[in-house]
Amino acid sequence: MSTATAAAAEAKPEVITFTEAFSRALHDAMEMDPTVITLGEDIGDEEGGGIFKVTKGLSTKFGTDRVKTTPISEQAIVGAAIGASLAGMRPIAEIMLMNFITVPMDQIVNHAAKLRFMSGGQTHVPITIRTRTGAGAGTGGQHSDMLEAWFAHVSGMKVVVPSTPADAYGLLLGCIFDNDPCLFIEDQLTRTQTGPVPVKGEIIKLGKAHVAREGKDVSVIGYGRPVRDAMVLAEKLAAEGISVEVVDLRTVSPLDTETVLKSVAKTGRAVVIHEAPKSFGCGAEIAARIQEALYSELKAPVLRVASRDVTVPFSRVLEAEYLYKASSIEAAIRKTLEKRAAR
Amino acid sequence: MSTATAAAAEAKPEVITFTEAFSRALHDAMEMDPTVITLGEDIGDEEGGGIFKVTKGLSTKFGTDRVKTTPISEQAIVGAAIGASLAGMRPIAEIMLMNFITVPMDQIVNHAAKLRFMSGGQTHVPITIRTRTGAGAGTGGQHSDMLEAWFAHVSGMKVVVPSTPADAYGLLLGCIFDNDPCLFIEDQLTRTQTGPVPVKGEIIKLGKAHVAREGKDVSVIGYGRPVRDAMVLAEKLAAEGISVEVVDLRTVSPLDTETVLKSVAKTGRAVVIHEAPKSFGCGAEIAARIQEALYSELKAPVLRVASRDVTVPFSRVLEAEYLYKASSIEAAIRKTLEKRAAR
Amino acid sequence: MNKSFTPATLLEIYRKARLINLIDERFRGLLRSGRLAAVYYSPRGQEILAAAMGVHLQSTDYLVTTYRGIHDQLAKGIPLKPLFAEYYAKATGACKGKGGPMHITHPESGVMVTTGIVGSGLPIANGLGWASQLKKDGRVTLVTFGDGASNIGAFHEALNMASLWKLPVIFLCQNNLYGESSKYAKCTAVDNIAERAASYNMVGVTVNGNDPEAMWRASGEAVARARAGEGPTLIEAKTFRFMGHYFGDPGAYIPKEEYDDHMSRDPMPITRAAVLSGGAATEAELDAYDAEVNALIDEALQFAADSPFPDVSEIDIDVYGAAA
Amino acid sequence: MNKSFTPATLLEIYRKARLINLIDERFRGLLRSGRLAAVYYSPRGQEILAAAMGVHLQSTDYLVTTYRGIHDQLAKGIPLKPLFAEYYAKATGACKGKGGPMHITHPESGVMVTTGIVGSGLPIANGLGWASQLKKDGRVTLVTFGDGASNIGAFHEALNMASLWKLPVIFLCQNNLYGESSKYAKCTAVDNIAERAASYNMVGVTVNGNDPEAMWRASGEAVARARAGEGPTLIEAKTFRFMGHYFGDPGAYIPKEEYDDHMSRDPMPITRAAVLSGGAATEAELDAYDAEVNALIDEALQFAADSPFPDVSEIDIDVYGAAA
Ligand SMILES: Cc1ncc(C[n+]2csc(CCOP(=O)(O)OP(=O)(O)O)c2C)c(N)n1
Ligand SMILES: Cc1ncc(C[n+]2csc(CCOP(=O)(O)OP(=O)(O)O)c2C)c(N)n1
Ligand SMILES: [Mg+2]
Ligand SMILES: [Mg+2]
Repeated sequence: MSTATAAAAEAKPEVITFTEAFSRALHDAMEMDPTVITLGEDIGDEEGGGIFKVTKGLSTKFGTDRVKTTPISEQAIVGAAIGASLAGMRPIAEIMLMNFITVPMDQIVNHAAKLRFMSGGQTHVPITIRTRTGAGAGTGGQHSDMLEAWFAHVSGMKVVVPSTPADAYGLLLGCIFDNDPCLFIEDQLTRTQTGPVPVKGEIIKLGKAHVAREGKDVSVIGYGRPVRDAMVLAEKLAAEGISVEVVDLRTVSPLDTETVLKSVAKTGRAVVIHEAPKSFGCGAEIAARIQEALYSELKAPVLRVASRDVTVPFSRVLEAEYLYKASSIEAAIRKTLEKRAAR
Repeated sequence: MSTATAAAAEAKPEVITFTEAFSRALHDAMEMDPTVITLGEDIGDEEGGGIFKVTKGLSTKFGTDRVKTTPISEQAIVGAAIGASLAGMRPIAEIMLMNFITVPMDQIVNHAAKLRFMSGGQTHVPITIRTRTGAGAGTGGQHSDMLEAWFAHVSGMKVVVPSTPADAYGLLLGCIFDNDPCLFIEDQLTRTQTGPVPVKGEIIKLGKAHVAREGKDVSVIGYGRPVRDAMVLAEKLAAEGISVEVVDLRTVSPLDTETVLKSVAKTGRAVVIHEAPKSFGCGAEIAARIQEALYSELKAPVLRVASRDVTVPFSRVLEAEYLYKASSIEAAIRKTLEKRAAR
Repeated sequence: MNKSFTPATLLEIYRKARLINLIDERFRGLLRSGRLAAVYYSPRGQEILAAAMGVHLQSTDYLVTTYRGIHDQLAKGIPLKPLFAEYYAKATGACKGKGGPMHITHPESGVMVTTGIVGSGLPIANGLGWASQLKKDGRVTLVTFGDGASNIGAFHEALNMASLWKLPVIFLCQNNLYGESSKYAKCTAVDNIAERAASYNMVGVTVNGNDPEAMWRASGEAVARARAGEGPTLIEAKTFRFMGHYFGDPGAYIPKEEYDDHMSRDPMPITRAAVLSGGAATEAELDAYDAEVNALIDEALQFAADSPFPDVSEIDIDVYGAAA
Repeated sequence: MNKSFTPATLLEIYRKARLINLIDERFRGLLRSGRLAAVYYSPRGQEILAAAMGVHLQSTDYLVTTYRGIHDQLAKGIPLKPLFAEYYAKATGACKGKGGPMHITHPESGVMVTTGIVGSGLPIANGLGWASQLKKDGRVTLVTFGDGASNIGAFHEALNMASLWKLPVIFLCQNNLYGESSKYAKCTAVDNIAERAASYNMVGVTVNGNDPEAMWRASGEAVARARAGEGPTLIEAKTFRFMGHYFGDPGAYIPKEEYDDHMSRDPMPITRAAVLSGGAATEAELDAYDAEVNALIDEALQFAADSPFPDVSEIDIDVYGAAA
C-alpha cells in the first residue's frame, strides 16, 4: 500500500473499543455543536474523567462550564438536563450505573418523556441519558440490572442499545442530536471489545433496526450484547447449512416493527433475545407483535432467550446461571427448525 | 325470611364499594395482627383520613403510632416500611397516586424486591404498597398512569390488581399477610362502584388467577377495570351464542401461567386486556407465553386491547381516545372468531 | 438594593394581585355552577406574594411553577385567552388542551414548566439557570413550590447544586401552612423553611408574603443577586391558603379560629386600603380597574367557551418530534 | 453523658479498630495476589470512628451500612467466618454467596442491611427505629454513610422524618473528604455536614472521627439520646480514605501533599501509642493481640477457602418466600 495510506492507517487504528467509541461521540458532538453540554458524577478531568474514562478530556477541552462534575444527586442531574434542554441546549446526563436510574425516575418519566405532549408541542426535551450496566462483572444485585423495558413502556422516550463500537458512536450521536429524550445504554462487560472504526460525524438515525446478517431459515432479533453472540452463532450454524438472519434493533423503542416483520415473514421463524430477565421484558412485546401479525406465516412459535427472573447474584457460579447463554440461543434456533404438526 | 336473618341483612348491607372494601381490609388486618402498621401522606384522621377516605378511622382506632401521617417524602415512606418490616412488622405504605411511585423506585426495586435474595433468605420484606391511579378522571399526564408492567418485570415483587370489591378486600389482606413486597393498585375511577360483600377475614391467596366466567369459544384475560367490561361483554355476547371465558389474573406477577394456558388450550382463542398503554405492557408477556406454549392449539393470533402509547391527555375528548375501549375488546373477540386459513 | 418602595410600586403590585384575585373568584364561580369542569387549586390568599415577585421579572425570565400556579403564571404575564382555553380543555389552549391546569406552559411569557409533582420543578429550574449562565443571557429563573415540597428529596438536591454552581435561580417557597390536609409542623421539622438555606451556604430569607413591601424587597434582592451572577436565594413567603387544597375541599381539617385569624388578615382588602391611603389611586380608579379586568376576563372566557375541543387526531401528535 | 474516658475504654476501641485494620490489610494482600477476587472498598483510615461507636452498641442494636461497611460490620460484632465466606462467594457466606461484599447481612449481630446505593440506607434505618419505638425494645439503629451521600434526596427525607418522629436512630456520616474521585467542596455546599442537622431541628455534631476519645463521647451521647427516646442525632465524623474509592483505584486525583498530610496523622499508630502511654497494655500484649487476631483471620480464611460455592439450584431460592 502507498506510504500515504500507510500513514493514514497508522494515524487511524483499524479498530476501536466501545469505550473509545462512546468517548469519540461525546468529543465530536461537543465540537460539532456548542449547545451540547454534559453533566454527571466524577466525569471531569479533575476526577479522572469518569469511572470508565469515557468522558476523559472533555472538561479540559470544552471547559468545566459545559462539562460539569455533579454531586451524587441523580434527581438534580436529570432535572438540570431537562431544564437546560428547555432553554435550547442538548444536555447529556450520565447516570453512572443503570440501577441508580431508579432515583431520577420521576424526572425522566413524569417530565422528560411527557413535557412535549403536555405542552402541546411548545417545548421539547432533547436530552440524552447515558448509563451503563450489564451482568457478569461480579458486582451483584444492585449494579447489574438491564431496566430498558421500563422506558420502552413510556411513550415519549427513546431507548437505544448498541451492539458494535461503530454503532455505539453513530447511535450516541443519533441520541444527542435527536429532539426527544433518549436513554443510551452502555454495556460494562464488552466495553473493551473492539470493532471497525466509525466515520467521523456520521449519525445513525434512531428508530431503524439493522439487518446485521442476512439469512433465510430463522430470524434472531435482539439488541446489545446478545446480538454479538448471535452473530458468532450465525457464522457457526452457517457451516451446518442453517441460514440465520440477525436483526439488530439498535433502537429498542420506538420499535421498528416493519423491519422485524419483514424478516420473520421471510424466514417464518423467530428467536428474540436480550440480557434482561425474560418475564415482562422487551422480548415479550416483540414476540407478541410477530405472532399477531404473522400468525399464518409462522412455522414455529416465537421463542425468547433472556436471563433468569431473579436478582443478579454475586457468586460467579450463580451469576453465570442467571445470565442468558449463547448455548440457549443456539438451542432455541434449532428448536424453531424442528418439524411440527401444522395447525 | 326469619326476623333473625332479616336483622342480619339489615346490619350488613348486601353490597359495598371498592373504597369500603379497601378500608375494611385495613381495619380488619390491623385488628387481626398488631404488627400491621401503616403510613402515608394525609392518612390520619386529623387530616381527614386520606384523600379518598380509605384510611378513615384507622388512626383514631389504632393510634397515631401505628397509623402515621407522613411528610411528602415517598423515599422515606417506602424506606420506613422496609426497615420496619425487617424488624418483624407488616407495614402498609400508601403512595397517594401511582405517578408518585416514580420517586421511591430505588427503595422498591433495589431494596424491597432484592433484600430477601441478596441476604440469602436471612431477611425478607413483607410490606404492602397501596397506590391508586387510572385514566378517565381528567387529571392529565401526571396523575393517571398504570405502571404495573415495571414492577412485574422486577423479581421479588408481587403485583396485585383487583376487579371487584370482594376481591379488593381479600387480595389486600392477601398482600398484607404475604411475606414478600406487594404492590396493590386501586383504581380511582371505579372506587364508588359496588359489589357483593366479602367474608370478614377471608384472605385470597396471591399467585392464582380466577376464572371469573366460564366459556368455550374465546378466553379474555386481564386484570382490574377492563375485566369488569369483559364480564358485561361476555353476558352480551352470550345472547349471540358466543361463549366467552373471562380469566381475571388478580395477581399480575408472578403470573399464573397454568390457569391462563388451561383456559386458552380449551378455547383456542385469546384476547389480552389491560388499561396501561399496549406497547411493552403486561399483555405482551401474556401473549408471548400463550403463543409459545399453545402454538398448535391456537385457532387465531393472540390479540391485545389496551390504551394508546401516549401521555394521558387532559381534554376529555382526547382522554377517551387514549383509554382502551370496551368496544375494542368486543371487536377483538369477534376478530379471533373469524375464519382464517390454517397454517 | 435600596430602591424605595413607592406608592406607584404598591399600586403596580395591587393591580397584578387583583387580576389574580378576580380571575380566581370567577373560576370558582364557574366551577361551582358546573360551567367549568377542571381540577383547580385556588391561589386565594397568595396573590400578593406572586405579584410582588412578578413586578421584578421580565417576560424573558423563566418561571417553573406547580398545579397551584395560576397566580404565578398571571404575575409572570401569561395572556388570559390561552390560559383560560387550556382550563377549558380547548384546542386554542396554551397546550392545545393536552396538558390542562396542572401543566400550563407558555414560553413566550416565560412559563416554561408547570408540574403536578411536588418538588420536581426545582431540579428543572437549575437547568434553565445553567443554560442562562452558559449563554450569559442575564435571565433569572423563578421556581415556586409549597411548604410541603421542602420535605422532598428533590428540594435538597436542587438547592445544593444551585449553590455549588452559583445558578441564577430563585427558590420561592410559598408557605401556606398546609400540604393538602397536613399541618406544617407535622411534616416539617424546622421552624422556618428559609433556615434550610444554611445547609447549602445559600442566602435564605423568611418574609411575610402577604406584606407587599416586605415581599417586594425580598424579591428584588433575590432577583438582583441572580442577575448579578451572585447565585441563588431561598425565599420563604409566609402566607395562607384560604380555599382548601383543591376546589371542593371543605378544609374541615383547618381549625376555625386558625382560619378566621388568617381571614381577618386577608391581604387583598388590606393592600387595597394601603393603595388608597397611599394616594396612588382613588376608589374610582380601582373600581375602574376592576371593570377593565372583568371585561378582559369576559372576553377570554367567551374565547375559551367558543373554542373547539381538540381534534381526536391530536392524540398522536406531540408524542415524538420530527427526527433531528 | 459524663462517663470518663478510661485507658481501658481506649484499649477496647483500639482492639476493635485493630481487628478491622488487620483484616483490611489481609484482604488487600489477597486481592493484590489474586487469591481473592471481589469488589472491595477499603475502610483504611476509618477504623477508629467505627470502633469508638461500636463499643457503645449491643448486638441487638441495628446497623445499616454501605458497600464501604466492613469496618462498621466488624465493629458491630459480625463473626469472621460468614463474613469472609461471603467475600469468597461461598455457600457458607452470610448471604450464601448471593449478596456479596456490598450486601452483607447478618441479623444475629444486628447487621440488617448493607446497601450499594448511596443514601438509601437512611430511610430504611428510620423504619427499624420506628419498629423499636413501637415495640419499646430499647434498641438503637445506627446508619452510616459518606459525605457524598449527604447530597442525595434520601438523606433529606430521612432526617426530616426521623426528627419529626423522634426516632432512636443515629445518622453517622463518615466524612472522608471524597466521594469516589470527587472532592468534598465540589459536591457539598456546606462547611460541615453536621450543620445540616439544623434543617431538621436535630442535634448535629462534627467530630474528629480519628480521635478515639472525641468520637467515643459523641457516639455515647447519641446512643444515650436514642435509648432515652429523645430522638435522633447526626454525627459527622471527619476522617480520610487512605486506599482510594475501591481496591485498585490509584487515587491519582488526590494531591500528594493532601494525602501525605493525612497519612502523617494515621489514627492507627497514634492510637496504639496512646494505648501504650496510657498504660492499658504493653507492647507485648498488643503484639499478642495481633497474633491472636491473625490466628482468627487465618482460621476464617481457611474456612472460606475450603467452603463450597453455592449450588446452582440456589438461583431459584430466596426469590419469594413460602406464601404466608
Ligand atoms: C411527589 C408527590 N407526592 C405527593 C403528591 C400529592 N400532592 C399534591 S399537592 C400536595 C401537597 C403539597 O403541599 P405544598 O407543597 O405545601 O403545596 P401547596 O399545595 O400547599 O401549595 C400533595 C401531597 C404529589 N403531587 N407529588
Ligand atoms: C444513587 C447512587 N449514585 C451513585 C452511586 C455510585 N457511587 C458508589 S460510591 C459513590 C461515592 C460515595 O461517596 P461517599 O458518600 O462520600 O462515601 P465513601 O465512598 O466516601 O465512603 C458513588 C458516587 C451509587 N452507588 N448510588
Ligand atoms: Mg402548602
Ligand atoms: Mg466520602
